[in-house]
Amino acid sequence: MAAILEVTGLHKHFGGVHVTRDVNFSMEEGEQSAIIGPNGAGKSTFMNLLTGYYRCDAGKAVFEGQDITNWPPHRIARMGISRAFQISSIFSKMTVAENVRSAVHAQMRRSFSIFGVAARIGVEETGRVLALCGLEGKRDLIAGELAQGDKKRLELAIALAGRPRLLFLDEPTAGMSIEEARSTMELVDRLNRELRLTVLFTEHDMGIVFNHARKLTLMHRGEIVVKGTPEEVRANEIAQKVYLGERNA
Amino acid sequence: MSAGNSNWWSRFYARYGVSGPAALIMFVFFLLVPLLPGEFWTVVGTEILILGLLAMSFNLLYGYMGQISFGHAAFFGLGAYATAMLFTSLKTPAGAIEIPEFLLSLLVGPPVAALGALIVGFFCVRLTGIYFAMLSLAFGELLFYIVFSWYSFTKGDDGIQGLLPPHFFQDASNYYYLTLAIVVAALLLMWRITESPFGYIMRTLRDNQRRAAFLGINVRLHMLMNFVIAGAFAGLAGALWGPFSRSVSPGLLGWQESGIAVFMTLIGGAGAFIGPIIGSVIYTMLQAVVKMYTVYWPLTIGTIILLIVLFVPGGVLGLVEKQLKARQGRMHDAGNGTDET
Amino acid sequence: MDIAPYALQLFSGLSRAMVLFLLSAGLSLIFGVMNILNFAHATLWLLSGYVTYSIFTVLSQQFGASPWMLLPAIVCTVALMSLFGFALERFLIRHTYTRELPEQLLLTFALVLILGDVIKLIWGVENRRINLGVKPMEMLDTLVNPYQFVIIGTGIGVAAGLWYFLHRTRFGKIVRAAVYSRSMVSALGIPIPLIYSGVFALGVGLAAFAGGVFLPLLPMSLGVDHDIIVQCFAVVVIGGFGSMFGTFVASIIVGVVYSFSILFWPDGALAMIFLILIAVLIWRPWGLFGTELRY
Amino acid sequence: MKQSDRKWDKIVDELKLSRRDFIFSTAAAGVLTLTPRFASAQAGKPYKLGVLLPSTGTGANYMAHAIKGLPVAIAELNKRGGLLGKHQVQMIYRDTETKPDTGAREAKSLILNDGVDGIFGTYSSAVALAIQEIIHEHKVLHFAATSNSSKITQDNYTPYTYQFCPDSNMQSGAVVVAVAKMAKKNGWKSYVSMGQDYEWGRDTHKGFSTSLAKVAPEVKETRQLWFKLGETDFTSYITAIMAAKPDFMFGAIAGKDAETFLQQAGQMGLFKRVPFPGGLIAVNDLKAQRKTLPRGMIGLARCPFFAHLNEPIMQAYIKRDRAAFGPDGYPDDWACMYYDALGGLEQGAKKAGSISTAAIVKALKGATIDTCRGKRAFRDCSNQLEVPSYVGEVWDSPDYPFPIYKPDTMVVVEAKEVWTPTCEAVEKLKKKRA
Repeated sequence: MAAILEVTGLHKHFGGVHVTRDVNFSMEEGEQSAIIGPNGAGKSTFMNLLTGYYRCDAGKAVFEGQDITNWPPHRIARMGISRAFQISSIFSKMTVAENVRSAVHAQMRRSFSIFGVAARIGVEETGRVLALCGLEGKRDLIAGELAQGDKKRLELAIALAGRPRLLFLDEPTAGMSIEEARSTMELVDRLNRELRLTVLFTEHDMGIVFNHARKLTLMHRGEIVVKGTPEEVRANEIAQKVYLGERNA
Repeated sequence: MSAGNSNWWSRFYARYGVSGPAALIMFVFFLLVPLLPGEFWTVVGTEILILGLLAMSFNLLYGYMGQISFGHAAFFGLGAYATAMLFTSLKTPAGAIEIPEFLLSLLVGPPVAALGALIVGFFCVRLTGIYFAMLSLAFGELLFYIVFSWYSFTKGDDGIQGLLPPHFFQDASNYYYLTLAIVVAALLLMWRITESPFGYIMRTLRDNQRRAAFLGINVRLHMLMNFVIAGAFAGLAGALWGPFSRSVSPGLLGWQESGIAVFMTLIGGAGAFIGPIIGSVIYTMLQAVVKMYTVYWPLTIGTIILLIVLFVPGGVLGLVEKQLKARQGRMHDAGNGTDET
Repeated sequence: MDIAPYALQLFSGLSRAMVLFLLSAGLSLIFGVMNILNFAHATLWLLSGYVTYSIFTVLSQQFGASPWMLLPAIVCTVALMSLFGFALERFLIRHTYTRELPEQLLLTFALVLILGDVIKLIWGVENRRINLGVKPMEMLDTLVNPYQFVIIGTGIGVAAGLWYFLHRTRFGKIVRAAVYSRSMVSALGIPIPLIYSGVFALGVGLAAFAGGVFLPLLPMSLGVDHDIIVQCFAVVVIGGFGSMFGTFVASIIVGVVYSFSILFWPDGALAMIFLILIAVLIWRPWGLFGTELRY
Repeated sequence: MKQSDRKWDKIVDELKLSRRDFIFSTAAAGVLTLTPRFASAQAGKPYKLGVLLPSTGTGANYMAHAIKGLPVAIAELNKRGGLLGKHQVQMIYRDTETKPDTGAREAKSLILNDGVDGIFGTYSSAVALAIQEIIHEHKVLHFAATSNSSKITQDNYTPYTYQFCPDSNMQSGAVVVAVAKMAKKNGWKSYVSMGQDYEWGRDTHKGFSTSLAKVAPEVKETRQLWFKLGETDFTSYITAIMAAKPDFMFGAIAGKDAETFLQQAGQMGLFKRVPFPGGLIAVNDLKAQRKTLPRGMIGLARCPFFAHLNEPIMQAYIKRDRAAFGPDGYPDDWACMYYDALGGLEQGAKKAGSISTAAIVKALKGATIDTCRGKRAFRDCSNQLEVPSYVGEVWDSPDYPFPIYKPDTMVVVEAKEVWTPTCEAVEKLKKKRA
């Protein structure tokens, strides 16, 4: 099966500090995998590089055969790459429905429409995404006033409204209750299964990682240490030393 | 009866927020202004409308896009000068102007201002926050300086006089109704824009630019478009100002004039669509009255702004809205919340 | 080629630069630490000039006229205005830290209007000036005002003093740390509010000092503050937010460029300043010596 | 200054104004919005007079004396019964802030809300031009006495405006007369010009350089310097002037900028190297800079009291103002010209036998009136009062606590020598008014 994302030799440094170093990485369509690693390993930087938030110093990223290296975020997003942030990054003064609706408008390329009536465009799609994320009951609440777990779900909803083919999730369950985390990850699984959405997420909770990722990538000090199935990673000696060992001991 | 009434009211309120009823009340009030005794309040009313339109256009940047421009009056001034120059060249040899030519000269203000906004905005939209404010201030001052110094073209510090509208519009009431019609049309258009997908994209930029970019929004291009739209409306206000004041001068482009738009917006409330107009009503009326009694107008308005910043952060409409929400919350427990705010 | 005119223009440019630096130093400090752009800075400076004038006049009446009376007058003014600055921060500015940027700007803008009228109420519209009786002195085949050496010396002295304060004293180091990370400073157990009050008082004190130092050169008159604050903003922005060194360098750039513009393109002297400002904002919005991280 | 303030308090008490009213409307600035409270025996309809002068902006310090002096002059007029002996004059003061828009707005407010019959003002020419549009439209009498751009009476002519001040061309013409003489005497060949970068500065400079080129073509201008209004640091300009080593300099500088420039240039010894003939040095400058003004400097004035000490009207002004504002309270040029405007109003009403604007405008057309500068006529075609300009040498007089112009060398340049020579030329300049 063809790789949906192909990253080669990705390099980024801030001042003298190398935050990612010669990263080679690929994902196949329909894959659901996780990046793990201790704090400061370069996971978030890696996502920021792939979504255009940072410019990389060297290397190449190819998505669906298109070289997207150093494209601005909005063009990458339009290619079908979406992301949800670790610290929920929503439009806090707008209502939940407006948050999702605007994301839908962006996806529909209606963002420049100045004479259309926002409340009548993309209504169905908005409703569907809200329902999918279990936010229907909260559609008229101001986003900034939601509980932490709801904010994360809205974060996910906004990302999904873009109808992505590749979805990055940065710690999707941080700040959620166990119950919320479970239902959120079930949703992710469903999207992956039913829509063949390619998902890459980072996570601290090893239980979630091993239950929901079919492939794991371990990063440490900006470099990829191990790549493989959960079992392979679990068995890896370096992995145990740098990360798993400390955690699961 | 009363239940139906409250139902109608809550639906109306849900659709338009506090702006709806406020706009209705004000519209009726504005229609009646020329019936007040004496021409004076009609003149003040015209000023309220024109400066209100300027403040409304400023609020497209501030309230909807989240950026504060201290150079917004530059586009007000550009519009005023464009109109004034065309006006002057369309005058008959006898020094008068006919109605069609007059209306034509009004039309030239918005596009010229929009062109200026396109050039200035191209640079400004690269920045946000304090940097946006500073760059807009620097450009505004530069434009002021150009108009001030380019004597052969703009008549420099002298300004341009003799902008006496056609005979029909010399009557204060007629000019007032002309202004009212244009401003109401502009506000309806603005309402349409703020309720469009584009308007909501602006709100996303206000709340979180980075997030918006990851939705596929070209942040700078959208900001630029909004900057140009706001500039065009400011230019329209400027176009109306010249014939109202019978003259234009470079001060119209200065940062202190921009400050007035900021004041009005803040007093009325940036959160509600109609807030800046309410601000204009309060600011302009206060100015007209206070100046009759004392030269210490800066002290008066300064103190008012101080109190508003400290105690009424949402402006007057923000306060009203808060009160209404609290009452509504007490009346119905849950159920139909508001769609728009 | 006769070099003297250029040397002279450089000298007057430096004098202008130090005037700008003295005025902008407090503005830059307050902005760097507190992230507040104080529109009222020049108005506080103007108020200080009037206060120095009044104290100087009273002292001269009490103890006989002497140019040296200016020194105690400046000391008193700086003390009074610093206290005033402390109170301003405590009772007004403090309430806007959690607010949005425009509201902070408007609060200080309201102060411009209020203080301007307060000056008018107390001192009236007539200009206030003092005469130290300084005689011009010969330099490079022309005459200069010896007081300009005082201005240049004071500017460099204040720059050195601020450098010493920010890099060698405990409070100064804390202030510098606060520029980069508020959370770090509060984690050290130092009360941030106190630092803010202190920094604001210090900034206003610097403005007061500048007001006193310029009094012999410039008649104090209403409205000067409006004209000068925009130039101060330009200096602070060009130098870089939070960088005192940047403010110093930017003052010299603006002062010298202005001075030479007068020689070569007098009509465009002020436009030059705005062009530099616009270029810097487009090319390096965080300023020549500012920190990109805060942008 | 302190003393005069105290005297002023006394005046106010005498005017039977309550202290609270005074504070409210004027405070220490002596800025007035007041109506006199004398009940007249045979009271006719009161005459409402709007006064539009800045108490904010560059011109505020120049206008301070006129603003506090006019109510005193009006009170005196009202004691005599007012206009035509029966119409009390009510003064309504508004601040123009030296901004054309504010000026236009306040003019409208005065006309439409307060219903004034006439307006005095203002300082800035740009504001005056903006106000003229309003007064012409509403047919309100307008007496100008400070703003002196020649456009006010020529390009922007309206029959409702009367000018009590020599216009900018007349003033620079007067300087040219003096400078040409001095250039011949001293063999001057080159000069540097410096001016405020706005209409009045440019206009004045143009008037000077074109007429000097005609009178003394051998004198060349080697450099022009323009500075923005409100400049606070002239050091770089002064070094640039010195570097050019001209024989003399010409300046078009007024208001607080003039004060700043003279102070800084004096301290830098500019005038020891470069004579500065013909800069505006009005009585208020002589008073405010009594210690620092270089003696022997050649200044230009518009209506200095010491030039007309023999005129009974001038004597009356001086007496009244010194009584009101203390021994130092000599009226400055600006105050004198506004008093003349008030006198003009009184005489105009008398000639017309009415206080209606139409009647007064008609009666004053080409009329001769008594002023503190003697009997003067209005020019038919422009309503410009035929007043002279004064060029003289700053000199310590034994009679005053401040310097004046040296009487034996003072040149009084009459209007006819320097104004736009013919009425045809003036007519050509007038724009069409609808």
